[in-house]
Amino acid sequence: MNFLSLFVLIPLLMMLGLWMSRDMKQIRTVAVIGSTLLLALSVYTLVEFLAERAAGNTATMLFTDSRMWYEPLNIHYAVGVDGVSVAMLLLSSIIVFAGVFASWKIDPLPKEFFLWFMLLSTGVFGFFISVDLFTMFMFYEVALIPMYLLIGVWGSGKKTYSAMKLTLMLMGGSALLMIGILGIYYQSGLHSMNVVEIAENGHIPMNWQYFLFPMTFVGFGVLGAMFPFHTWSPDGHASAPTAVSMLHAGVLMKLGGYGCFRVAIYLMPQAATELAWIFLILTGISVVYGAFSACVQTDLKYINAYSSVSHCGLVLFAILMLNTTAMTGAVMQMLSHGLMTALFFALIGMIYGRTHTRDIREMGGLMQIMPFLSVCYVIAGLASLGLPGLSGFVAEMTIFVGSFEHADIFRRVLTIVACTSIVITAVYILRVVGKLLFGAVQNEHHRELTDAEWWERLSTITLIVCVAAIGCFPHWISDLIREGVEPITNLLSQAL
Amino acid sequence: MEIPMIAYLVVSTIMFFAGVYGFITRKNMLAMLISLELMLNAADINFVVFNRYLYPEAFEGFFFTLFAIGIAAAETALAIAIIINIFRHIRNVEVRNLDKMKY
Amino acid sequence: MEQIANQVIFGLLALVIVVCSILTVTTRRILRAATYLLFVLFATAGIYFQLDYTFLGAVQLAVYAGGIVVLFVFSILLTSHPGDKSELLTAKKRVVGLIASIFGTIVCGYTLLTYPFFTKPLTSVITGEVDMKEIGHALMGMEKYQYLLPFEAISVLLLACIIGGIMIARKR
Amino acid sequence: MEYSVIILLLPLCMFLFLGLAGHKLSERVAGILGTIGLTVTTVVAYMVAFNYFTMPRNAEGVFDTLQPINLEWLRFTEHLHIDLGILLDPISVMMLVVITTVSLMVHIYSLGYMHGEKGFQRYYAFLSLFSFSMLGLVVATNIFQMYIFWELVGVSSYLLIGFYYTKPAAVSASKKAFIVTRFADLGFLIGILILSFFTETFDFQTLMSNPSSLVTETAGMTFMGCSVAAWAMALIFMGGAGKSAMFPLHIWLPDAMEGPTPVSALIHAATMVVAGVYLVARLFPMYCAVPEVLELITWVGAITALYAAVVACVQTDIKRVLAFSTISQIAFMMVALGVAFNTDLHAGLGYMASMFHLFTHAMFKALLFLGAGCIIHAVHSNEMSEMGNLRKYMPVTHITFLIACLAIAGIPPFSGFFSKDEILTAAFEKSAFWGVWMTAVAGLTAFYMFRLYYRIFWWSKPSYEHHTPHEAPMSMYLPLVFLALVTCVAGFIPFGEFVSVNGEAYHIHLDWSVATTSIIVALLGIALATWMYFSENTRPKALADKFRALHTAAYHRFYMDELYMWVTHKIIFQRICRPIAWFDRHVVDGTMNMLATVTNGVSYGIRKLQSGYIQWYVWVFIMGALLIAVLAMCF
Amino acid sequence: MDYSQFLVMRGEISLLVVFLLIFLIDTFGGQKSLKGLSVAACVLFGLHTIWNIIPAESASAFGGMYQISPIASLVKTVLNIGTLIVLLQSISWVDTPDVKLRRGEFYELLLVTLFGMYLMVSSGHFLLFFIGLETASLPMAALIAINKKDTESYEAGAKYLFTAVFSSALFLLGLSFLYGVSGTLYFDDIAVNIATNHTPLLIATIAFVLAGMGFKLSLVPFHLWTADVYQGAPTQVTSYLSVISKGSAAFALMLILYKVFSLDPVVWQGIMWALIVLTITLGNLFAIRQKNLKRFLAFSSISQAGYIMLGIIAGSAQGMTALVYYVLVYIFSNLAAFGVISSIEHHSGKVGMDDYNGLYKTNPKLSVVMMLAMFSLAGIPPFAGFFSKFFIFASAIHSGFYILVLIALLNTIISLYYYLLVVKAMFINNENEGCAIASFRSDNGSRVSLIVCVAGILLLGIASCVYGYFTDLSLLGI
Repeated sequence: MNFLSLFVLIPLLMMLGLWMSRDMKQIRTVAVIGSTLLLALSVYTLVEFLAERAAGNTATMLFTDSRMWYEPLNIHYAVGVDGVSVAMLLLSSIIVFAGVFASWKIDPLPKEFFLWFMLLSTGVFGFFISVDLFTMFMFYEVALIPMYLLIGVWGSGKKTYSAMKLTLMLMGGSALLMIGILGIYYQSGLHSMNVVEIAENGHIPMNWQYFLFPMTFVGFGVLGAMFPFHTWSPDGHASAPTAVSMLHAGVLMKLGGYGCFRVAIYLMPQAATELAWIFLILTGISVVYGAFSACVQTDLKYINAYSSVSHCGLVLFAILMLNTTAMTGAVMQMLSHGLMTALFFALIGMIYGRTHTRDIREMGGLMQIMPFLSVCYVIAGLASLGLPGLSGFVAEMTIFVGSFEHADIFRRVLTIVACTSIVITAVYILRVVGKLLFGAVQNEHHRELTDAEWWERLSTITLIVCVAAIGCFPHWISDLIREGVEPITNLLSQAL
Repeated sequence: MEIPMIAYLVVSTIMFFAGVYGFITRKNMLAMLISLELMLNAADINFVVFNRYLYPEAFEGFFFTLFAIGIAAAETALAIAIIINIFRHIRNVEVRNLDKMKY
Repeated sequence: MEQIANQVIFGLLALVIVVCSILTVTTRRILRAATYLLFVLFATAGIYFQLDYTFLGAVQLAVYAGGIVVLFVFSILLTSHPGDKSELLTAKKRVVGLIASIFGTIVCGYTLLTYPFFTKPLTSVITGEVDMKEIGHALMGMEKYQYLLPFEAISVLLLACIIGGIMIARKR
Repeated sequence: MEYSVIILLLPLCMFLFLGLAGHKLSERVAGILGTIGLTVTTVVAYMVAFNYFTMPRNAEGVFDTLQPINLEWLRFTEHLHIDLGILLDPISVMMLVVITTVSLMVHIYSLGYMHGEKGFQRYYAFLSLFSFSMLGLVVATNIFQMYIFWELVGVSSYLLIGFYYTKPAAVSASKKAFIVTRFADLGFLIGILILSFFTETFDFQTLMSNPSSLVTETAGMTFMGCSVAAWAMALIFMGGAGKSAMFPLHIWLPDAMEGPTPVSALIHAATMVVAGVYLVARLFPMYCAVPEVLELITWVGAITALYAAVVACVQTDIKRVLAFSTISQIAFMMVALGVAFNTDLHAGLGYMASMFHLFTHAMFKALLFLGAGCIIHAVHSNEMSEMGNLRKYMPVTHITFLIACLAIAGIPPFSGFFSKDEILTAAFEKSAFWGVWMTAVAGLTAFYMFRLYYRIFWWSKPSYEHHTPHEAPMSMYLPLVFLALVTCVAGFIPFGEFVSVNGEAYHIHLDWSVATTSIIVALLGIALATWMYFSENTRPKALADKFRALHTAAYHRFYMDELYMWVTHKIIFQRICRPIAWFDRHVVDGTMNMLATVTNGVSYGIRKLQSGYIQWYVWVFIMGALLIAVLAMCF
Repeated sequence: MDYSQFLVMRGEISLLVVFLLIFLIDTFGGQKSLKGLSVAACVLFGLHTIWNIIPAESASAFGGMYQISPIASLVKTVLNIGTLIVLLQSISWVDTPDVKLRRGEFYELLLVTLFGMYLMVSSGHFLLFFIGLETASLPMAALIAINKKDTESYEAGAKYLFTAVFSSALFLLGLSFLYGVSGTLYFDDIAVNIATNHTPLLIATIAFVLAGMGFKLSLVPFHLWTADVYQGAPTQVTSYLSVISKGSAAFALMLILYKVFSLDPVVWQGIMWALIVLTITLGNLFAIRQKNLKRFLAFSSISQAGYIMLGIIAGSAQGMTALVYYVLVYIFSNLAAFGVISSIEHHSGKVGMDDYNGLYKTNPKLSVVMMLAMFSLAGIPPFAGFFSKFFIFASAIHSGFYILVLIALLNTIISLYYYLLVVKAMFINNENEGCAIASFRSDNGSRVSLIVCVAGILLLGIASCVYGYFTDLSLLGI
């Protein structure tokens, strides 16, 4: 058992602890200790990882551990991390940490809430540490299903509809995914579920790749909110409780991108090269389409959800560009979007918790009433529209530079189209900021509202610090990710 | 000239599907059961005929028929018990009364 | 001569079976249906006799005609007044039944008629009826083509049906 | 000169400190702290400038380009990486001086002007942020660093314009400013992408070492009829045009006047808006490699200059007049760059002139804005109709304002005369057409500036019932005086010695034929203004009635805003965003919902299958079996 | 005469011993001993289960009429476990006044049907198989109608019986054709004799045999009785019917197809392909609208049968393993659901889905069990249902049925929908005003059974040894 398994173990132990807790105080204690431990663990992983790399270990995956699980199918419980997964683990633990504080006063049924929340986290962490297709897929689904209850019980608005839609659409994606995974398993000729092994030694016949690549890519793409399979996102996010939106938009949607990257492209580089254009068009549409849709929404969460569609579209878009720079950018964008969208949702949740409305037409001038939250919102907005010094900028620039490395006119034009999203993003972000925070106070009752409490401050500040850290000092994270991306691009260049 | 085997088969087939017709159309549960006997009987004839004409070395069809007759008796008995039970409750044995559960 | 007699007898039996089968399922009087069934069963027993399976014919008569039909008659008398006619079938129901049965007849007839059976002449293998001793051995033996196990098994089945039947039919 | 890093770090630290802890400090402490910070920065900048220009020239008679610091910030590929560093060459050093000077003046001035405003600390934090970004922009060692700071100045501008965030006008102005410049930056970004892809570098020095690399790399490649190199450079220019408010991307600047006046002075007059000019100057050798883009720049500049000047003549809001004047003056600089060429010192006169004008304009325009700030401070209005005869109440402001007006009108010996004269000379060098055009614009400049001047300080005395205007406090007029002094003497700086197209020393000499013409034209403009506005009369109104159409159009800025409004609201918002949102809800999502509805409907429709009748069940049973048999036989 | 051959039938013998003991207690025991009958039945059956837990060696007796293999013996154990759970769940139910009179018969009939299933699973001759089939279905009709005063119960009994005898008549016709084609009824001999036969008669035979088995498995279009019977039968019987009867039939069908029609699988694979698609889809479509939970689970079990068939169509040892494993998991999941339903029905008489609104507030433990069962049925990890689904899909994919698996997977979305409806009712909906199910403590038998089920749901997937063990056994041959 190497220490990576702790990522799964800690949430599970937390669930046990939560199950035994009697009152709110104990629940909070368990949640805080657990999420802090996770955060510490991911930082430890990062440090160890960097040390190991510095010591010259060039294996694709580090800290690997593989235990036979299902021998007849050669399924292993196999863990291991590369730069990309380390980054993702870091992201997840940060957001879980922030999420715990954002749901400090969750009501009703706090115990159950945290139990489900931790099950969700288990899935997320498990997914990122797995290198076995089966375990990966299993954790993927583990992460999906708690969403239903989390939204259904603790959500708001038309929560049952949204929860059902979200769950069913994501399950639809995972149905395709299962075909893809099984197909890969049986066609690679290796009798192995290990991702690295299949990538390095497997030979999936070309005609099968044509079938399996779209399956896998769309399967993960649904979770990555790829057009036209994104419609679960606005409703789902709008109805979800704060911490769940945070974790879902922040981390869960990244599972899609990560999966496309780790499974679809890594294992089927030839098909990826040949079929990329179809999905480039779709994701390109996502990018612009999401941004345009966000411009006319009036519900804060819808705006952010569509913005997520746009940004996550950019992730997939960049992944499909299939070169080191763009893919690095994609992963950075995952990180960046994860953090800032979590920040957004946290803030929206906090504002909603006070004003009980998310309609921007019914609010205004919040800057005068809750300056802390408003300033944080502005920062989140600036991060979202790609202000240098915050994380969005470095990610987007890496993507654009990377995407532009292609010599063909098709990809260039698409890149330029995608670039326009930075303008549209500015439009809708500033529209919200202008209506919501600035101007005169719309509703006089709002004047009695209070600013953030300490747990809310802690939650948001954590995220802001991370957003700024990535934005100001991008090189270490970029190097970390690049190192994880390179094996894949090497395979791609062999495929060409 | 011997009687061709197929003649027996045709007879049994007609008998079987007459039973099917009865089973589907009769309203009285007992009549349905009677139709059912026709069907079982038809299958029995097939066994016997195949045994006699094609594989007379062993008596598989023969014994199958023997046992099938026994089973038919058993199921008739059980069915009649159930029908009697129904009759006790609703005072008739019309099958269309059994439609409480649907959709 | 014997052949012709056989053919005539078969023709008669076949006619009885076909006609009575159809009458069984079409007559409106339930007691008549039971009676027609009895004729069919007799005719079937006749066929068994004709095929030299006299033991089987006897069982057919005893169990079916003697046992089952009597059971039917009793329960018919129990559940309805003699002479009751059931009302006419709706056309729809009749058509539906006809579709199924004619379709089935065609399918089965087609498959049977097209199948290349290699019939052996009846007389060439065994003549006369099956030896009762042989039947007894087969019924009680444990080798291949012997049926001790099914015999035991059906006993359990019959016991269960008795239990079930009693349970359902008794008053309490 | 590693210590030059202080220039960047100090404002950044000030920003972080004031931003995070500002609200804990008192107003006074925060303001003074910010000012001290910037004073130190200014001193350091002057030291850098002094040290740099006293450095011996190298063998080619050029000041060495220095990179005291250059750190890799983000690596994209082997060749492409964003560095953060400091690049010192004549124009960046000159810009350092300009920015720190104006910024310091504004800091001091704001102590008085912003006194008592809510969010005073925040204001100083933003000022520091802006100073940091702008300084970072000018010392950028590579084009991506420039882009980074370019965005940062955009944001600080956004924050400062929207400083009065409770005022809807300010909020929408800030939004407009940001989005319009963002749109321009899109071009900039794409330009960078193209440029960097072909030249495989972001670094200015590498680019300058072989300015034609882009052209050679993209030889033969065209897109929509123009060469790719031209596209790249034109797109980069688009970024500059957006920041520098060139026509038709100028619309944000007049609205930006909603911000506090010192901010307008700093950002929207002296520093940020000249970033576009600076960008073109920075990449000038590369522009020379694609002359068609230079042509474009000239045209854009010339049209903007004329347009803005015409509009300025009829505006009634004094800050707007100044804003259009700024646009017009920046366009002068652009034209100067457009008509220049880097073959030799002579052909490159426009380059030097442009930089020179940038320098002088920064000073006198800041002066004008600060002066306007004093006036607004005194009368609590921006409208000309509320003013008049103010010379009595505000003598210092009056004098300094007059000096600035003379400078911008191009009357010797004030600084504007010298720089503008060089520009006109350069324009005439290129062709008489441009010379005449620009001279005409210069005349217009003199006219509208003096219209403004007379309208504020002379005209007639309106009734100042509620309060009597009074001179501004010392913290406000001291900067005015200082800038006025600079304006008086700056023209005599031998600017060409420091900055020229290829770095060699260039001795400025006046071309008297051009100078005379321009002075005469300027005087004519002033005379006309005097005739119309010296004292209250009906001549302006009569003229306006006579040229009603022109006047109305000009007053409405030739309906450019309306056009934009129409495009953004009617086309983009109503015709694109709404349909897309509708499509998303009703078609894409509708399809998903329809799947569910159809499934449910089918489920409802087939419920009769489960009819509850045994005989039906059996019928299905037997038909199923038979059909399966038949189908299996068929296949 | 070699009576030692009976020793091969260890499982059947011990089951009959249990049956006889109960029969004796029932017949001759006093009132007092009858009270302990339910517990005695559980204990005796538990002993029987343990006695047979070690799988038998492959063996053949009675001239090939009876055949046992490790995997068949394992299936019996699986059925035993399921039956034991059902027995546990019925402890309190058989003591209700209505059923009290007939509890002896209940256990006897139950055990006899199980005996019939044993025969189906390990027969090598169609006669024995047919007797097993009838033994499994005729007493079942009596069981279904055991609540004979209840309209729904006798209606269900009649429906079941009539459909059963009809299907067995058709099955018999098919068998007679098969006999005509092959000349024998021994599985192994038939397989040899029909090896290269492709005539319409054989195809019709296969169709009729599949129809006969399809009735037991409730495959569409032979499924129409299912919902009514499940609804009408007493819950305990329904649960028995839905898991044990179905599981045994699935294995028996596989046995026939693998042993008898193994040499030319194309025909039956084609038929199965269509049946699976129909079964899964129609089962799901009907399940969506159901409001009665028993009826709802009936349709759910129809679609589950479709998934089980995926293991058969694979036609490999892997498919066999997956099938048995699936059945095991299905037993635990479905019995957990039925356990909750019967518990609630026992205490409040409610079986409607709307009655379950807000159940979590009053009976949190039961709702959690129900939720786990639903998730497991829907195939959500980390519960066992996910693993069984995955393996069964894997086996089908391995044999190349990509499109079929895709259709099945898309159907899982619909199934997830209705399983979530139950979860939604319990956790999300607000309780009905005034008529919410009151909080109660279920009896010990149900508690034990539910704990066993939950343990199964939680552990079967994680503990890979189970699947590995199944694989080892199935590789030893059928």
